[in-house]
Order: sequence, then structure tokens, then C-alpha cells
Amino acid sequence: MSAPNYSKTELMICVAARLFEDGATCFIGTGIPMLAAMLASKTTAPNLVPVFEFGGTGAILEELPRAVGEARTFHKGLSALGICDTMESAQRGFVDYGFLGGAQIDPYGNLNTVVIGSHDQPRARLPGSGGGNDVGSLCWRTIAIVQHDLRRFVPKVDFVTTPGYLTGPGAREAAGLPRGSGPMAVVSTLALMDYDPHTCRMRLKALHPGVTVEEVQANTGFDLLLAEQIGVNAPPSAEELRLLRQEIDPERLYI
Amino acid sequence: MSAPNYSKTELMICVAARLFEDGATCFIGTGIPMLAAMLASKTTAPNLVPVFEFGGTGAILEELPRAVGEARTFHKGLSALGICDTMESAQRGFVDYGFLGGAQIDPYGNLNTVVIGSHDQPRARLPGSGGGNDVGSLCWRTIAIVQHDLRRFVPKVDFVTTPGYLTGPGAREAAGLPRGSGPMAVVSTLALMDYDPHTCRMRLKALHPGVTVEEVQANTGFDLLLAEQIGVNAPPSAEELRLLRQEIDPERLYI
Amino acid sequence: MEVLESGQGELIQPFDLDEFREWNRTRKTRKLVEKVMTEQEAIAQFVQDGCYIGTELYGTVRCPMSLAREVVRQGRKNLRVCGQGVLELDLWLAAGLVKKLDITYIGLEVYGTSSCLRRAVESGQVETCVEWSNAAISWRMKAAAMGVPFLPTRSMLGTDLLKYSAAKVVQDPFTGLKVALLPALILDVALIHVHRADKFGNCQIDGISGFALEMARASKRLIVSTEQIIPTEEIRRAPDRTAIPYYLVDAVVHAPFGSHPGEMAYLYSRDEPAIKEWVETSKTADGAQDYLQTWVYGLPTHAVYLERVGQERLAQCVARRERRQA
Amino acid sequence: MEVLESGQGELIQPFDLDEFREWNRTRKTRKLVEKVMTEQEAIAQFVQDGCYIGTELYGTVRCPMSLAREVVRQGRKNLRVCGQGVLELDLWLAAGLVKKLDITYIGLEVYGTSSCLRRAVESGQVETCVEWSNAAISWRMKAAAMGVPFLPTRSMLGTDLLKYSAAKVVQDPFTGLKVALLPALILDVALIHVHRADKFGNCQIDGISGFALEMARASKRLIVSTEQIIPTEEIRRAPDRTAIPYYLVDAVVHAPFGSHPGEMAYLYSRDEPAIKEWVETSKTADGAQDYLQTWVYGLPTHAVYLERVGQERLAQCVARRERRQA
Repeated sequence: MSAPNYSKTELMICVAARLFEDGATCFIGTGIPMLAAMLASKTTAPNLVPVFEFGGTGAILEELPRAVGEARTFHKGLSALGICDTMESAQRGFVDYGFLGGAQIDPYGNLNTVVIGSHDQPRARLPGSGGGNDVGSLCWRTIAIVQHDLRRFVPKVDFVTTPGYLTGPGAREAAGLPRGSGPMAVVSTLALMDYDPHTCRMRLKALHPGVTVEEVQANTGFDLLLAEQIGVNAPPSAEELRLLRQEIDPERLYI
Repeated sequence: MSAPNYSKTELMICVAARLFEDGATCFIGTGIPMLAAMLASKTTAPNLVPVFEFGGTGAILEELPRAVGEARTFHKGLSALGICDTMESAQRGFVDYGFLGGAQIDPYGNLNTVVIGSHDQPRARLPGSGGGNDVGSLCWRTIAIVQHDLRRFVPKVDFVTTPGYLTGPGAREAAGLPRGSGPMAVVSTLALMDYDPHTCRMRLKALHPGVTVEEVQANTGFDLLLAEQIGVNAPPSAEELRLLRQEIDPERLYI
Repeated sequence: MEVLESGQGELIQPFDLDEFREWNRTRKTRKLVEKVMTEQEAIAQFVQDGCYIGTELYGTVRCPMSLAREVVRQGRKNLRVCGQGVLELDLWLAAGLVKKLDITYIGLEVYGTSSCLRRAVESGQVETCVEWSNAAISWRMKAAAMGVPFLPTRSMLGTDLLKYSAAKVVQDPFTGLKVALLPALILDVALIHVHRADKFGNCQIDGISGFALEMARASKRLIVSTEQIIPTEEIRRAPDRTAIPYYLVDAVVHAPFGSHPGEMAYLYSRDEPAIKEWVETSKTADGAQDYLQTWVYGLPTHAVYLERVGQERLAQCVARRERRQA
Repeated sequence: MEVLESGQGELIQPFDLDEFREWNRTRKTRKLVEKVMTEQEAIAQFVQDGCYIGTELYGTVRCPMSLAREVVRQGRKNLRVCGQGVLELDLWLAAGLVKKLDITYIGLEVYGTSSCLRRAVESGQVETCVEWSNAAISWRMKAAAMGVPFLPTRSMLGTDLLKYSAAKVVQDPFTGLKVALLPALILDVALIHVHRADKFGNCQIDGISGFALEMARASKRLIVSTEQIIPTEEIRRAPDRTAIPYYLVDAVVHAPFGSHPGEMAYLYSRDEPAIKEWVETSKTADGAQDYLQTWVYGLPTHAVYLERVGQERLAQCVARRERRQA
């Protein structure tokens, strides 16, 4: 049987979905994280507990939510309260994972979703933090999903919206952020990255099929550390693709 | 028609009930305040909005509540939330009146419900603040209901549980308590007192029928100021007594 | 209280808790007074030029869209706004109503960034953007709702978000932890859409409550729009369902499909083609003006708006609604 | 943070927010695990000598009395307790279980002061009383529930109550106002009684919620007793009714009439003769011991307790219950 065709987006969703730990709570944002969460809950993480920032916890994700507050985010859910409740739960340590996106990411996993250029006279005004800063501050581990190019993987973000490891080891704790929290992985269009535990810098962990280390480095605006063993991410399986295309996003909103 | 017979408690309830402003919100505590609130809502204050500290607002008081959290405190009510909601409403300035009791009261209306003697080796341990301090701190105006004798009307309370005017003019604001709040009246077994606006000291305002100024002073452990005109509180009317005895407390739990 | 770090952002809505208490004492009746009025009357009476205003929840979800459109129609200017917003704030930005923002997120969710926000900020039409996170802005309202000057949080620390906010970092005197203090946010006026309300303003919400409870309690004036007006007996039957009690409410506007083109949990789904129309047209300034002309200025009332949407599309939204577990 | 004034009371439950986060990460499963057990099992497993414990709401109203009696039966010692309590804390005081109190109110409401409290404190058996107001103790739990080290309040200021508390007064850096900071209260274990729960611990409460939401979120271990165990489908039908979600809960105890002799809104009224029996007998130390012998030590389980109360009296409590507006 030959490998099925798939898009870059489908691959990113699959790589992200496989990172979900079964039985964990996870903040789910709009877009790819929603597809990844649905895919995970139908494959390796059937006990995943989705948390949506505006109040829904423990929903059964039968149809893809298109917004973090819509009724599908608490469809057959276990609780439906408000944003203060979910964010305070995260502040108390009850939310294990969070997904993040951004226009820029730096070697320490700091993310920018506020401005390109200077804050007061921006070249481009971006949407703002939304729940991003809270997810990056309060969840135990975060996973960023970013398109891989030199405009996005930058040595220094124009604006630190969401804290990664800030300036390096110990910086989060020194700033007052919760002990033991921080970024875990980056899923890009080229590869999967994690962070070196000693330096807190981003590290290439596994390449997407057909991508080379050089290609990743050429599209990264800083020196990417290399894991001792650099793996290759398995392509989407036929079953993953079937779920994505037929059950999760049959209207092809995202894929 | 001759004046009906009545007890001291019935008179206190009537005098207290007449202090209710129609259309005001009022924290209602266990005991005499509940009877007074019910009487007021059936006579001069039909639009009284009772607030009970554990969450009930706008109940219709058809039967006398025996506890500040029981179902009668939100019977046909307009909202039933929790203690944080009601206390925060008071902190925001939404609760106009509150009733208070105490084992001791001083010339500035400070109340003691914690200990007689020293705190750490008390001669008598009393119940504690309960919601008393919050009512005295956060409501706009408070009315104390106290039995009138030398043990209770003291120059200095053993323990300031609930703030009256503290040490006098400006002391509440200096302590950080909300501007413009403070004690309004004391209903005792002998008389009705208010506070002199310049000195913030307790002032005799109106005597219960048959009571003299000398009798009140003899039962007060400090110099009571005298209002320019000292009135006499009307005895309970036949209608007030009928309501109290037949509709409000037919089981005679309190009267 | 020693401040370790201060955000350099402007506190664009300074506050005075004692003045707020006084307002709540003297300007908010506790009597059961009928408050039913139209969108036009409510906005005319309670929304002033230059006021600080907020909407809940957001554009595509339980959002007071009929009220938001009326604000545009009446052309209120120099608004200071907190958001967290999608379509509703986009309309205001496109109409040039917004002067200052306590911004958390303005975008089009699935459909990406907001062109209106870009144009308004990059051109300098919006003079000031003070940055906050979604939780932070909710907690700021919660502080006001609690009647306290600030709430602490462990969010926002160590970032430029804090630097361009008006938060302050202090050391907790109990444990030595660093925390950010978020200043209370007292809105001049808030717009909230609910499932049911009685004529006095007692409101029920189904599903998530977003930040409705906090915003309702943090506002000097509160305009509620509601899908349905119900008898007060229904409120009294289930006082534990009252999310917003009447005494917080200044106006009750009956607005069926009031969240259109957004959704209302259990009642109707979002109207995707209508949302996409805004996404497409708002990409250019001219397109956005055309949309405003067609869908806002050109339609005098919410009833006429619904007529133009048409029964068929509304019926489809109802048919596609989320249903409770059987 | 400059402290203007510090209460001299002991912080009898010191706290560490990062340790609480770690606890919530590692000791509270997010999986849907069945947690149904008996009173005996729950108290044996989760209540230790010397622990810091609290009960909600209070003695005569939606109170986990069957759990409170089991704590007495198992003779847990040196408890540190917050309360706000009527019959339930009286039983513990009478049984000599309490060493330290974060006290707000312990009394018999309508029936006056608590003789058990007087004996326990005046004799020195209770070593420490730290004073708080009812709102303050709830806000302390709310701080823990929010995951922050303190909440500010304008209550308690200027009084001996503050002096004998563990609060601290600071100046608000935004407006200059003086406020009291209330330290977070993280309980080792909490006991809460609810109307309905599923076997995983998702709980619904009818009527007022007291401080259940705050206490549930402020506790490392949470034992819920419930009038009724319902299928999870009922929870999923109305997620907006879940007051306490399952992941906070460690044990679900099925306890019909679990609040007896207190009431349960809409289900049963209080049992006045039973309450009066405690009021009378507890006036003397011997009387209180007799009561404990008769009603607690002498009855091995809640089922046997209810048998002794008798069907007739329970039926009267049901008949006299408050009903919702028709």
C-alpha cells in the first residue's frame, strides 16, 4: 500500500494531535488546535478533556467548533461557566496543555501576536494577546503551531506577547510565573521542535518527511539546537486522514 | 379604643420596622431584623428588597426565616447566588441598610460580638463576627438592636468586632472604610438613638412610651447626647400587632 | 505598597470606588421598574460620545449585535472600548467611532486578522492601544464587580504585554511571590445579550456565561438585549438561574435574533454566509463602508434588518442550532 | 509591598501556590473515575489527624451532617477548622476534635450562643482563635480558588477583628485607598453536601450556593455527599448547572437526608425538634456527651441514624419543605 497524499496542514495537525497526553486537560484555541484535539480524542487520547477559554469544559467534540465560545465548545459538556472559571482553573494548575500560535516566535519560545514594528507606530497591528498570554503563563506546558519561515522564526520577537522561557533558564520563575511551567514543543510546517532543558533554547527534534536539517535551518532566523537523535515524523496514516477529512472537517474549512 | 398591650420585643420590632425606607435594599440577619423586615414589607415598605448574606435577594417573605441561609430567604426570590455575590454587591454600594446586634455597644456605635475580657483569655467567648463586620463595613447605613443596660451600653467595648464610627469623625474614612457609610440608629429596649453628625456620638432621639431620659441615662454606661427634640416612639398599633402575632410569628418563636 | 514594575500604558478609564458606590446608591433604583425600550431609545439615552463602553460575549457568540449596529447608526464618537471583539468591534472601527482601546483581541477568528483594526490603528485613527490578556480584562471587571481596586494575577508577568498595559507588579507580602495587580475596570456602559429577561431586567443565560456576570456588575449603565421577555414569575420560579439581577439593568431591549449573524446557544446557529460577507467586504475601507451602508445605516431598525436577512436564512440558523443532550 | 498594618493572628494554614498547583497537577485525575464510597471510607481515606478542614454551608442548611458525624465517630484529632458553623462544628467542639480555629461565627442562630464553643475556648482546649468575618473567610477561599495569594477588601478595616486576624493593610497603588489583603486559604479537606452528583463527582446545587464553589476550588481533598446520584447524561444535558466539576472531587457519598437535622432547599425542611434537642442537651458538657453517645457514637452509619430519626419525622420534613414558585 502506497503512502497517501496529504497536505502540510494535515501533517501539522497529525503531528500536533500525537502530542496530546491521554487524560489531560487542554486549552483549545481556534483553528488547527481544534482539529488536532478532535483527532487526538478519536485516536490516542480518548480521555482528553477539552477546555475552552470562555467557559466550556469536557465537551464531546462531535462537530468542529469554529469559535472558542460557541455552543459546540460545551456540547454535552461537563461544565459551562465563564472565562474567569477556566482561567482561574489554569492559574490553580488544573490545565495541563495549551496550544498557541503567533506571527513570530524566538529561540526561547516567546510569541508575538500584538505588533510588527514598534508598539506605538506599528508596521502591522496584529489581533492582540487574546487568551494567548494567559495560556502561556498559566498552563503547565504549551505547544506552539507556527508556519516555518524566516519572518516567523526570528532571533528576537518585536513584542513578547506570550511568555516562552523569556530570556532563558530561571527567567519565568524570576518574573513570578508559575514554577515548572513553560513551552514544550513547536509544530511547524517543516518539523517538530522541543526545548533544551539546560539552555531553554529551541531544538530540532524531528523532521517532517522529506525535509532536511539544512532546509529547516535555512528557514529559521536563529541557530536551532539539534537533538542527539533527530527523528522523522510519521506521515498521516490513512485512518488519520479519513478521520480528518470525513469526520472532523468534512466541509474543508481548514484542510 | 384603649391602647393594646404589647411586649418590649414587639415594641422594638415595630420601632425598627418603621426605620425601613421603602424601595431600599437591606441585609437581614437572624431574629428581630427578620421580623422587622417582614413587618415593614407588610406596612410602610412594600418595595423593600431583602438581601440575605448567603445568597438570597428579593425573596417574598411569606414565612419567617429562622436562619440566614434557609430556603425561605430566597423563596420566590429574584436571585439566589452565594455569599461572595451579596457581600461584593454591598462592597459596590448596592446594600442600603443593615441590621446588627451585639453584646456591647459604645458611644460611637462600635459593636462587640467576639469576647468579653481579653481576646486570648476571654471571660466569655462569643460567637464571632459572622457577617456583622461586613455589614458594618460595607452597607451604607446600619441599625443596631441592643438590649438597654449597663453591661451592653459601655464606654469602650472589649473588642471592636464591627465598626461604628470607630474613634469619631473621619476615623472610618482614615481606616479605609467606604466614604459616607456608618451607623444610623440604635433601637434598644428603652429608646431610639441616632448619632450626632458633628461628633459621631450616640444621641437619644426618642423614648419608648413611659420611659424617662433619666432611666435611659441610668442604663447607659456613657454620656448619651440628647437630641434637641426628644420624641416618643408610638406604641405598636393594633394592625402592627395583628400582623406580628397572626401573620409573621404565629408560632411565637420570638414574640 | 512598593511597586516593582509599572506598565507604561495609560489607564484610559480612571476609577474611584467611592464614587462608584455613590453612583450605585443614587443612580440605580432597587424598585421593580419596567425598563423595556427599543434599541434606539436605549442607545440614545445611555451611550454618550466619549464614553467607555464594552460588549459581551463577542461578535459570533451571544453578542448584542442589534445594539452594536444601533451605536453605529447613532454615530457615537470618540468611544473608549475594551475588547475582545469580532464583528461588533469591527463595525465600530470601520465606522470610525473608536478613539482608545483596552485591547485584548480583535480579529476574525477562523478568518484571520481584522483589516479594520489594522487600518484604524496603523493610520492613527485609534490613538491608544493599551494591551491586556483576555483573562486580565475579565479580572479587571471582576475587581470592579467585587468593589475592590485591583485583583492580583500570575498572568502577564515578564512580557511586553505587561509593559504596554497599566498593570503593576508587586511582591505578595504573605509568600514573597511576584504578582501583577490588575486595576479595576468600571465601564460607563455595557451591552449584553441574554436568552431571557423579565421587564425589570432579571436575566437568564443558557450555556457558558463568558464574562457577562463580571461586566454587568462592573458597569454604571447596563443595556440588556434579550431573545425573549418572560414573566417575572418565571424568574421567581428559579432564582438560582438569575445571572444578572434587575437592579444592575438600565434598559431591556427585546431583540429576537439579536446576536445575528452570530449564534445563540440552543436557539440558533451562526449565519456563516453573513459572517463571510463581512470578512470579504471589510478587507478594503470602501468595502466596509458599503457593508455599513447596506446593513446598518440603510436599515432603520433591527426588525428591518431581520427582514432583509430573510425568514429562510433565519430558519436555517434555527435548524442548525446546537441541541442539549437528549 | 509596604504593609501599613499586620493582623497579629496566626496564619494557621500557611500556603504555597506553586505547591498547590503541583498538587492539582499530580494528585487530581482529570479522568472520569468512579468515586462513590461510604461516609466511613471517605473520612478514613481523606481526613487525617491535624488536618485543616472545612464544611459548607452550615449546620441547619445544606450541610454535610452525615460526614460531620462520621468525623466524630472516627475521632479525628487536633483539627484546624474554618467556620462559620452551627451544629456541625458544635459536634466537633463537643467531641474535643478541634485545636485551632479560623473563626467567623459559631453559634446556634435563633437559639443564641454556643455552649460548646464557650467551654472549648474558655478552657483552652481550642488553643487558637484567629478572627475573620464571614465574607473574609469566603474571599480567602476565593483567593485560593483563583490561584492567587490574596484578595483585597474594604471590610474588617479599623477594627480589632483585623488586629486579631492574619490580614494585612496596604495602600492601593492605583488610587491610594487603604485595603485589607486577605491571604489565600487552601484547605486540606472540605466537606460539601449537594442536591445531585454523578458517580464521577459532577455536582448540581439548587438555590443559593453559599460558598460551595469557592471552597470546592480551594481544597486539596474534596468529599461530596449528595442527596441523589444521577447519570452523567443528566450532567451533560445541562452543563451550565454544574457547580462543582468532577475533577475537583475525591469522593462521592450517597447520603439522602444528609443535611438532617438541617434543611435541603426544595427537598426537606429542617427538623426543629431535633435541632432543639441539641440546643438543650449541649448546654452542659455531660449533656453534649450524652447526645454524642445517642446520636453519633451509638449509631454506626448514616442509614442507622435515619432509622432512629424515623420515617415519620423525615416525612414531616419533606412535607414542610419550601416549594418553588408554581
